[in-house]
Amino acid sequence: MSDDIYREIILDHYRNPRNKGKLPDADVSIHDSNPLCGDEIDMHLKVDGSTIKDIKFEGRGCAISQASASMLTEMVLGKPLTSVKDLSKNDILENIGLTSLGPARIKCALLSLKVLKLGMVKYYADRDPDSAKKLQDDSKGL
Amino acid sequence: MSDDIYREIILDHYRNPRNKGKLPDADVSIHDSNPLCGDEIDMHLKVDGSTIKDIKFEGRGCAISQASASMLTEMVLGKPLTSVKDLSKNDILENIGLTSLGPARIKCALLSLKVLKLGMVKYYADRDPDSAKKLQDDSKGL
Amino acid sequence: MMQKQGALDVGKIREDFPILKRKLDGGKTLVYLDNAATTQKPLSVINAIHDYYMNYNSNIHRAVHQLAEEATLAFEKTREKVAKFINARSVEEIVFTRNATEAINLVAYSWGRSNVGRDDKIVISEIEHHSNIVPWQILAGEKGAKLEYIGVDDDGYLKMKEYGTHLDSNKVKLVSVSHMSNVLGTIIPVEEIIRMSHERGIPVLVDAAQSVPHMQVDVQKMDCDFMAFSAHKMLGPTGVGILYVKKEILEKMPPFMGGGDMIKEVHKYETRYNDLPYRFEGGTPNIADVIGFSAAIEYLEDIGMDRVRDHEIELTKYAIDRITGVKGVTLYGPRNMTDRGGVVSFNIGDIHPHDLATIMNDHGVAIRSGHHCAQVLMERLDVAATSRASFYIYNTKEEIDTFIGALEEARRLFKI
Amino acid sequence: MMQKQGALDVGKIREDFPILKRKLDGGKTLVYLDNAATTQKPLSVINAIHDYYMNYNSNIHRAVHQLAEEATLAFEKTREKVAKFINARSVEEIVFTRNATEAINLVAYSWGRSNVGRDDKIVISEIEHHSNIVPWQILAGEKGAKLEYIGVDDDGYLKMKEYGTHLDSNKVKLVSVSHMSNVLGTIIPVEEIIRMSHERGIPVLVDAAQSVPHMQVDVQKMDCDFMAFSAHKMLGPTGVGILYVKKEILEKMPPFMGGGDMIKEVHKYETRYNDLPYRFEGGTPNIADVIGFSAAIEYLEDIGMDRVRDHEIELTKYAIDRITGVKGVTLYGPRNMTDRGGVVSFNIGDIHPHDLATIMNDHGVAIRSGHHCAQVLMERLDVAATSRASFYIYNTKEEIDTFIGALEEARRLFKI
Ligand SMILES: Cc1ncc(COP(=O)(O)O)c(C=O)c1O
Ligand SMILES: Cc1ncc(COP(=O)(O)O)c(C=O)c1O
Repeated sequence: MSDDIYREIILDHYRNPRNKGKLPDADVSIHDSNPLCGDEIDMHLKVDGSTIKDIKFEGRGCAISQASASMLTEMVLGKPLTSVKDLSKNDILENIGLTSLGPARIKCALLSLKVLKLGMVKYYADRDPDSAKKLQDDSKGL
Repeated sequence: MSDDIYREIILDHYRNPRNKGKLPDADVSIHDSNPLCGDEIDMHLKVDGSTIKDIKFEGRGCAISQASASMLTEMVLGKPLTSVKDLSKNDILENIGLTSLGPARIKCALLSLKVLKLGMVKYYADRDPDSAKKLQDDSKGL
Repeated sequence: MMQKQGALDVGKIREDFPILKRKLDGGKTLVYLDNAATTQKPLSVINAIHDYYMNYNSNIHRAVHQLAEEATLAFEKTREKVAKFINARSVEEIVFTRNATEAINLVAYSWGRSNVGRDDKIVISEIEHHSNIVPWQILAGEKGAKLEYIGVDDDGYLKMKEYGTHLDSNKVKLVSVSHMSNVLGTIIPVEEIIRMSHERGIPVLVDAAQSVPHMQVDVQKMDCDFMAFSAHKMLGPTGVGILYVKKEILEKMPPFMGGGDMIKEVHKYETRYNDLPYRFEGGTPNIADVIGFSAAIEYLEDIGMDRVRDHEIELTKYAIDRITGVKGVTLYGPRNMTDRGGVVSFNIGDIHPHDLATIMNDHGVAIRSGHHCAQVLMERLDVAATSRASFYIYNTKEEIDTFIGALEEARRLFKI
Repeated sequence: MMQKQGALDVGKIREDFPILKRKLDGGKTLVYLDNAATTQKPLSVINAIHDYYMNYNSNIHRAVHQLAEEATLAFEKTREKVAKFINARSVEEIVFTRNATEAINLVAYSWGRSNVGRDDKIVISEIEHHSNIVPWQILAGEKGAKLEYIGVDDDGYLKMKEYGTHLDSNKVKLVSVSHMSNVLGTIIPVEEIIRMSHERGIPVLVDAAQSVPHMQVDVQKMDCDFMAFSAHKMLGPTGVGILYVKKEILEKMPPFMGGGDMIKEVHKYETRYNDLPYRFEGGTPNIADVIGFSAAIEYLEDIGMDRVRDHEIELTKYAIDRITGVKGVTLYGPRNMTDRGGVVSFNIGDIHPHDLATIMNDHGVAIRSGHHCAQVLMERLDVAATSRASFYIYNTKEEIDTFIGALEEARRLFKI
């Protein structure tokens, strides 16, 4: 129910998003939107070796999609880029504390993960096409 | 029921159609088909003054449509062309003795009348456009 | 249509819509305020479909057995009812499609491809639904034609002066506008638009998806050349759209979908097409739902479209009065009731409409949130999305109270 | 799909089809032998539609309230079921249309207009339904392309040698053939046709309107590029067609109908289209009937398509055995049961099929008469029309006996 969804922490990330903005010297930038509701997320990544050295997002949309994006950037900053591959739906939903969303709202929560995975694929596609292909199959169904 | 429909006289006109064939020196010829079942009728008219001096039909289709065409030619031969205007659905159905046809089969019975009325309109359209227009409205709904 | 007197007996009407008694997951009773998206169906419509499948399901037009005759009659009876409902001159002017969208696309493909060429212009407006934008973008892209937009002013009205200026070009081949905005509720002065257009010999398509369900529409009086709407937005089943086209225009239009039923004679390399309107209905139609649509029209006729409109004005006025009392609300669209239909779009504080809809849902209230397939208008309003409550014959003031209660709850949660 | 054992329990199946108890005007019980035109619907399908309207009718995809979520889930579940039923690789390959006709037209408009040019060839066959002729005639006319026909031999088989010759031209851009003739019943060797075509890099559309309802069809095994069929011919509601397209082809196809749901972002002069398959589904879909179609697929899966096929072979064999015993009958189509489906076309003496159908109707027997939307084949057979009895899971040998009885009565009336 709404009381469980719109908790203090979600509203805080919604109103005070972390890592929000542009990243002029990004190594990869990617955009996607949720056609069903119009939520939009851009992810910008700076990669050092194979580590996510910096990450910023831009976006507009509901509290769930924006808070989720904000929390996701915190979650992966400083981690190896390939670790994005292993992030599951449930990791995200548990991280933001929303495990009982309906099918429509779940898409909001997962949009940023989808964009991040696309970004990872794109990063490798430009550099290492073979492994990119393997990574791609993985981001299906978000 | 079928016993009332497929009487001797219908089968006779179906198998031995009157006035069937071409009319090389026709003043007007017209063709139409019933899109629902594919019945086809061509009517050829020779008009003398304003009298139907000769009439022939060609066609293929069910017993009802072909017998009805055959009987219709007998009915109007020698009559004034404009009298075609006054022929109603019921005139035809009574003439062929089929007053209880369902909506699908009624179209078969009336196809020849429709073609004949179109022929009359066409005859006048080529000669007297104004009166043709008036006649046209009349052949609606067949 | 007979003029009915007095207010609707909403209590009695609600008995005909069993879904309105539905308890949702949280235990709350459904408050359905998403009628601009699709309306609920009365029992008479549900039963008509049921009856068809139980008793006389058959393919139509092409067979002589009794089921086929019954189904054909019922199917064509709907066409007569539709023609009468919008006062078309003849059933030949009524084409059944899948939905309003397909109706507009049919015009874009058939009429558009033979009448619009390079550098020609098609004039639409900023309030249009995507269904009345994208087909013209596709056509324009293919033909090298241009799309022009009549602007919307800050009160939600079309800029009619701008419209006059657009028409000054002799390149305009078609004007295509909504009769009522599905976001702002604005009722567009289509008669004036059509008059101005016709003075220059330009035909007009009216997207009546939001008007035919809610008010009396008379195509002869309006004098539009094309009109499109959907059965599912007026108590009818999903899967049925209606395209009205003036006969003299429809007669000249090339066919759209080729196939069964739309032909008279098919030969290997040529085909003689069928009479109107069948020429535009290729393949087995959505027989059951077209028949079901008959019952929907009957239901609306029994009430009387003027009373439908009056009821919606009353509800909309009440809703606007109450919602303007809620702190932080921004309302979109005209304030004058005679210029608007039963659609209320708004935003509240920084709550995103999807979050609001989720909170509403906890209270059983179904509203729509998002861009409402009108992103061009969203850009114009400079918002990503709005929330929208929309009303129909079975809605009540009590339901609006529940809606307002949920809105206050959202404010509390978001601390606005 | 699980392999089911043994013969169908037709008595039990008939209980699920209340219409089969219908008494017609003359007092006779319905004997429904017009299944190639449309089939009857089991209670589970009728009830699924009823349940949708009674309990969770809502527009889909774009809202977050509970009804919309439920309706969206049920709608998309059907897509999964369809994909599994024909063994598509993914739901992205399944597009819902109005009927098979619209599915073929979608290919002609979208794929055809971007892949077929002047002097190119499209190869179809003489057995095709108008739905698989007219769209290509229109396309060919527009583009200056040519239509070529694979001939039919006197036993009702495609002339495969001729087919090979057609393919020798490097101008062939598409082959489009029926999987099963709706007149002759011939099952076409589509796998061979596709193999030969693919050797030359030519894609193949299979019109499966008469095959998917009656036998196991596996699009991966068959390797067709496009496939079209209709829900209403396989226990499903009217108003739902299915287009299967290989993903790598569908991805490159431009949109067909512009409107809501098929877009990602609409701007004034440009649009980003939605992902597959939504890009091809403009406007509000036929939600109720797509959901109803789920129940039809479940029903067929429960029986098992191999058993459906076996039952039809048995009935067809019986019907052909009996009908060849009737004086004056001319039968069309292959005699070998493994090459044909449950469709029996014939003529008797000089009785026109419409007259025969009228007489049949007196006996409660619903058969189809006419050109069956296959006039090119009628020209080839040199007949104006045929009569056609066609069978499905609920038909019995007793019903075929009634049909034969009516045929004898027709002989008597017409003195043949
Ligand atoms: C103004 C307007 N036009 C067109 C449509 C499209 O209707 P449909 O989705 O039934 O094709 C809608 C509804 O969604 C609408 O509100
Ligand atoms: C072989 C074949 N193709 C196509 C169709 C067209 O199907 P629909 O009318 O459902 O579009 C039919 C049925 O009428 C058919 O038998």
